[in-house]
Amino acid sequence: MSDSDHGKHHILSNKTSLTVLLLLLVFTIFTVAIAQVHFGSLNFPIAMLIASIKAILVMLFFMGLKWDNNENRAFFFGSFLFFGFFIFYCAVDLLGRRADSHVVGPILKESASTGPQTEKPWLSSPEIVAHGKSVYEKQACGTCHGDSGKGDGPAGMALGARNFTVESGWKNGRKPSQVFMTLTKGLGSMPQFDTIPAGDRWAVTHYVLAFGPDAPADSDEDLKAVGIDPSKPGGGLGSAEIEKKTIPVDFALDLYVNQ
Amino acid sequence: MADKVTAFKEHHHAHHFRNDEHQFETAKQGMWVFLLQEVLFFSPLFVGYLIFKFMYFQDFHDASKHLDWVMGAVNTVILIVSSFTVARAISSAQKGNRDGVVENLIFTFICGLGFLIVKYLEYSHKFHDGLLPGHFFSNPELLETAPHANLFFTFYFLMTGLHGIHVVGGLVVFAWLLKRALNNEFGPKYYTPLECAGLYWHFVDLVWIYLFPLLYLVG
Amino acid sequence: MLEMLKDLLPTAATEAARQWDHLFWFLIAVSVVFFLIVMVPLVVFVFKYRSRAGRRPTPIAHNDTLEILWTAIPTVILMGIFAWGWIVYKDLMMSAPSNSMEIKVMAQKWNWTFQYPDGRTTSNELFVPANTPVKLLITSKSSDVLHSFFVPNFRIKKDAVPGMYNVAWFNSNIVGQHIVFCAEYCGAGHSQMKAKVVVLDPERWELWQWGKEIKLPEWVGFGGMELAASSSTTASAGTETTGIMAQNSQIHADLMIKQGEKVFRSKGCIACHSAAGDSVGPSHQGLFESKVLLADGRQVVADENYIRESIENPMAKIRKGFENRVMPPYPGQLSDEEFDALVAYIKSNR
Amino acid sequence: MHHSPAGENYMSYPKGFSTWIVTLDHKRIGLMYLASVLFFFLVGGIFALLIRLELFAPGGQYMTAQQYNEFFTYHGTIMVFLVIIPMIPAALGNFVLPMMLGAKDVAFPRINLFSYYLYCAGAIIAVSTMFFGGVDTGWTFYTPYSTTTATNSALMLCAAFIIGFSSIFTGLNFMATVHRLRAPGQGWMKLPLFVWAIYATSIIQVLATPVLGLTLALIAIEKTFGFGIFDPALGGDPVLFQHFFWFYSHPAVYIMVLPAMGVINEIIPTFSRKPIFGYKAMAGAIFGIALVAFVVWGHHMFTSGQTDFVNMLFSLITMFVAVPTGIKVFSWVATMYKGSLHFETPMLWAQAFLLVFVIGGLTGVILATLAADIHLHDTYFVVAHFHYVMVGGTLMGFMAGLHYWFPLMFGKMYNEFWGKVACVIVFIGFNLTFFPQFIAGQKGMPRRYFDYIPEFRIYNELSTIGSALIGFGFVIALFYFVYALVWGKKIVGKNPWRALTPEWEADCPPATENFHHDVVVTHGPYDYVGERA
Repeated sequence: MSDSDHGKHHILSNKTSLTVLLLLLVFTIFTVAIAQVHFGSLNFPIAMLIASIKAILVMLFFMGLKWDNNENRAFFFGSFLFFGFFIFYCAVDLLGRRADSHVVGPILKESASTGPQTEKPWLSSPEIVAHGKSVYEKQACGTCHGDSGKGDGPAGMALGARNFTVESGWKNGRKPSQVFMTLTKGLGSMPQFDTIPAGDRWAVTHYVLAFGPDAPADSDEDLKAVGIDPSKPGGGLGSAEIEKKTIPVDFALDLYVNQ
Repeated sequence: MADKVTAFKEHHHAHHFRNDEHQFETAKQGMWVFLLQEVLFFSPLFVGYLIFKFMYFQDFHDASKHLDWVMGAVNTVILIVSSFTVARAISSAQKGNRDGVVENLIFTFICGLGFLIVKYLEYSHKFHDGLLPGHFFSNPELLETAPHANLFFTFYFLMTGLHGIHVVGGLVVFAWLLKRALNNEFGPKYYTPLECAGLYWHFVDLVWIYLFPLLYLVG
Repeated sequence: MLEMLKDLLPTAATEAARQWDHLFWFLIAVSVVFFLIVMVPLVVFVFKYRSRAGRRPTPIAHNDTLEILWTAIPTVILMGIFAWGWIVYKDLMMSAPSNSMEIKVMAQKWNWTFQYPDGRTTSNELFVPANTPVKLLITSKSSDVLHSFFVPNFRIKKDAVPGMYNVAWFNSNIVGQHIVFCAEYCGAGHSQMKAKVVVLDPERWELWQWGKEIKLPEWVGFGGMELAASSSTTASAGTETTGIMAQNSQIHADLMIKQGEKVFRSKGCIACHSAAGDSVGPSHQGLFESKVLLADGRQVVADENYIRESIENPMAKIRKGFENRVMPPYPGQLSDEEFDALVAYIKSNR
Repeated sequence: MHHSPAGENYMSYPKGFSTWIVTLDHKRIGLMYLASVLFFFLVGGIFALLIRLELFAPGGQYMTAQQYNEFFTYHGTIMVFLVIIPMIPAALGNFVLPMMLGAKDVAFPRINLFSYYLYCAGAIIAVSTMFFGGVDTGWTFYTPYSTTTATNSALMLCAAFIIGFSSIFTGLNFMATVHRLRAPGQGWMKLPLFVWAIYATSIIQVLATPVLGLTLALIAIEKTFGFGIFDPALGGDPVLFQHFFWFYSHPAVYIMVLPAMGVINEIIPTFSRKPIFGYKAMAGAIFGIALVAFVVWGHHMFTSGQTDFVNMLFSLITMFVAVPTGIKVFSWVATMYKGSLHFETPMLWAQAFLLVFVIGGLTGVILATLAADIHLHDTYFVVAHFHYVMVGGTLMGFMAGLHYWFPLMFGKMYNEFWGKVACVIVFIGFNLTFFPQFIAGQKGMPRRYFDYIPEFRIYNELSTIGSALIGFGFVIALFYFVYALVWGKKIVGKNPWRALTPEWEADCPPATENFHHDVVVTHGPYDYVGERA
């Protein structure tokens, strides 16, 4: 235990501090100059080397590590060791990932709805409601909205899931097109179900509305308001939201198989 | 100028230390442990930046071209000079030259302010160009060529911002030390606060020495 | 005794699970042995050396041989344990066999969606044939949270991380329903987020593919039918997917290739890329899944993501020898259908 | 406050409530930490009992899923940040460490008080989140859940940030104290092993906690301002968050268990009247564990999509943690060999610690095995493992230390009979609570489940009964401690356990300046030889 009685503290002479200052300025200019020259992937190590030289200069002279005891030196350089552990593992993991592990583009390919195909899916019919029931169960909507649509599902109570049997309080309105859009875009803690085929979403919409008193019908303006063109088959949405130029391959496929 | 002998305030060591030297060594060691912790405090940002730099090499390269390296270089020079003046302040205190301490502290304070002003100019330039982090990123040109440029600016603002907070912290400490230096507290017998503030300031300069090339030059 | 031990673990429905059980019981055995090594002397000392009148403690401060022994031996045993753990992981859990059926698993707040190779999707129910390796590409919806696909009977678990595909695989030989849990905390519905892997024998697998209603087999592990792994069943099921599904996807593939060629021409790719060989741009002959050398020396596998990236942002990965060629980027101009068709076309140029 | 008047001790002199608020005396700060830690232990314990109550039977009986998630989040956060990390270093360590070095106080008394007030500020903010929207992210704050949840996780992140700095400053203080304020003649090889353990813990605190501080700040920024490095939509990576989080949190579990090992190192030699077996190996083992702690964090992420090479590397190096731990356990048992064993309450808790910590350690080896962890990760097997090491290890170590230094701290003796009764009840309750969870976990019951399938019912019923027993055991301890404080019989003279470490040279309770004479260390901390045995 360094029990030096009132040991002389090292006093940094003006000369050394000036030389260190000049050296640091020279290295700064040097590192800026060298960075302009394009060495490709070599630039990075060079810049880090120069920065480290400047850092060691500051540590040894300005911070006095040159004349300090070993404990403080061990502390400071020890911290860089742990920084080394930290960056080694993170870099090896994140940069070592398989090339194809990064998700690019949509996850699921759009697939055709397995339910009945109709020109105007925004009009309800018993088959659509029946199909809606099977989609409702498959997608486990009951987790929040409850199996009988009262919004009493185990996860639903805390999140205030919509009770379909009640007529009032529908934020986006109770018209089929509006409910369809809520299902597609999501609302508050209700996630968006845009990966479910549009046909199935229409079916769930009608099934859900069937819980409560019969829903008001959509007028053309309502449809246009949410981006549905009543003249086109399926409301111009086809099987995916974005406007389609060519016939969707799956749709063509169904025609081909059914012939 | 003649070293006029100033009567420095009497300072006696705390009761649980054997003598002034013992207290000085302990305080300095405590400061070094604090710097140890600061290295690790900055480390996640450096680790994150380096990893994403190699993951999105091209995007980060294009994005870093939008940084003004001239301002960065000016800031580097400012901080190096302020490191120099802090070291001079400490050696003046050791030699008992009270005016030297005061002058150097003032000069360091001004350098710190200068650094913040240059930083403010840079930030306003970025705000103007839409080079902002995360969702706020709206620079038209980079949006096409470099989809991950917003991540570069997230790191840019986080690293320089955290460093800036440390600079502000340093300025507050120097203001406090200036007040104490003005009523002759720091002399050859007692200058521990100056020594610790100096170590802290050199550390802040060290961080910038690494930040400058990483972000501005080889980004 | 073995019977009682068996139901302390879920039913082992795959080869990997059985290997896992051997490893697990070995670890338990080692733990019990070490527990006794520590506890038996402890109990003996507690009674033998408890303080009594005239009891003189003998001051033994250390014993080098003993200390060396109880450092070296545990290290050796631990290395053994690590090695066995690594072998089981590498052989049976890490990389899926090449001929496995690929299924995309998408997790979202509180249900699972599975998509089969032919584009069909089911939610919360994964139908697979018995004795067939199934590779799962697990991810979470982009705006969603972490989930984790955990099938106790198969001893597999992989996190569903948004923005990243994680791979897990299994080859179950027990027909029945195997429960799937979500093992990464994901909010209010975390404990409701259950699904099931329905492993079907070949007959039911045929029926299901034709979309016919089938009688679901019972639950496994919590009650399930053990399919004797006799050679007969495994041979017939085999690896190629028989039945309508195969025809289905074959028609689908031909149509896609024709569609892909049309896109290849209409988008102007034909101007610079030709199947004959490199021209203005690199040739796409035999490109798919081949190793591609980049300008900066990196080597990348030319898979779907590489192709999509080269189309949308060509400057990201420039091929060696084509540094100064400039390809216009096509960000977002290709719909998903067109892109899939294009990939099918490029794939067909093996 | 150089010399307190005769007959006064640190609690009575200087008088007045305000002197406690601004005290710089490490003993008073230690007491204040002890009171706060025990209070939050009670609060965390209540949340634990609520969780166990709900899990008694499948299906939601007493609360909704959201409330359950908030309860286990508060149980985890309060127990980790407010109880188990400061428990031994700040509460017992603050009191005992300077005295073990024969010093008058810690190196930086003002920083010591500042870190206590940081702890209080963080604790108040953490508890206030209950009234401002609650938190349901779990104590691990995994993104993207923590950055997209509607609950008030940002405020809890600020609280944890502040408490982190309290822990850093305590670590900084103790490092400087151990380096600079050792008694004359007390070389590094004459230091009590408790000082070694607290010193190693301080190094981990100073090195690991800042990373947590910044990581939590990053998620708070990402949640409130929308820009961050963990959101995949912005190019970030949630797995990187897990790396940053576990880089702190695995060393943190050693911040929790090393001090408990330090306490056991003090108690077993004293009550066996025998020198500790292999002093150098024990000190080396403490440092071995502290160093390896920093390179093994990946074993929390085997199934998170980490690349296989890194999985293998982490599994390999995690195995090396078991070697120094094994050395320590074997040495403790070897210390009792041919000793003269006295089984007062501290020694009873130490035996409980040994029994339970061995099971915790061995199941840790099982979880470190790469293939085994794939099935067992995020199940109740892991929950049982870390409770065996945390509750079994740190909490029982703390109870042993509290009973051991109770006469020194308060100058009064607790009731020996009730002390043993409480220890036995907690031990039985503990095993009844957590051993069935091992079996539920290996059968595949995932953790943090509000509702579970009927197959796991029997294990959860046993576990809930066990948890009630633990609660009952600690209520007994509360009674006899309060009774002892108020009506307990005063200690006559010094050093009731006839220990050899320097802190017992002070009177019970010590004067404000600890010792009336200058402590000079002449013999080793455990030289129970000849007449000292």
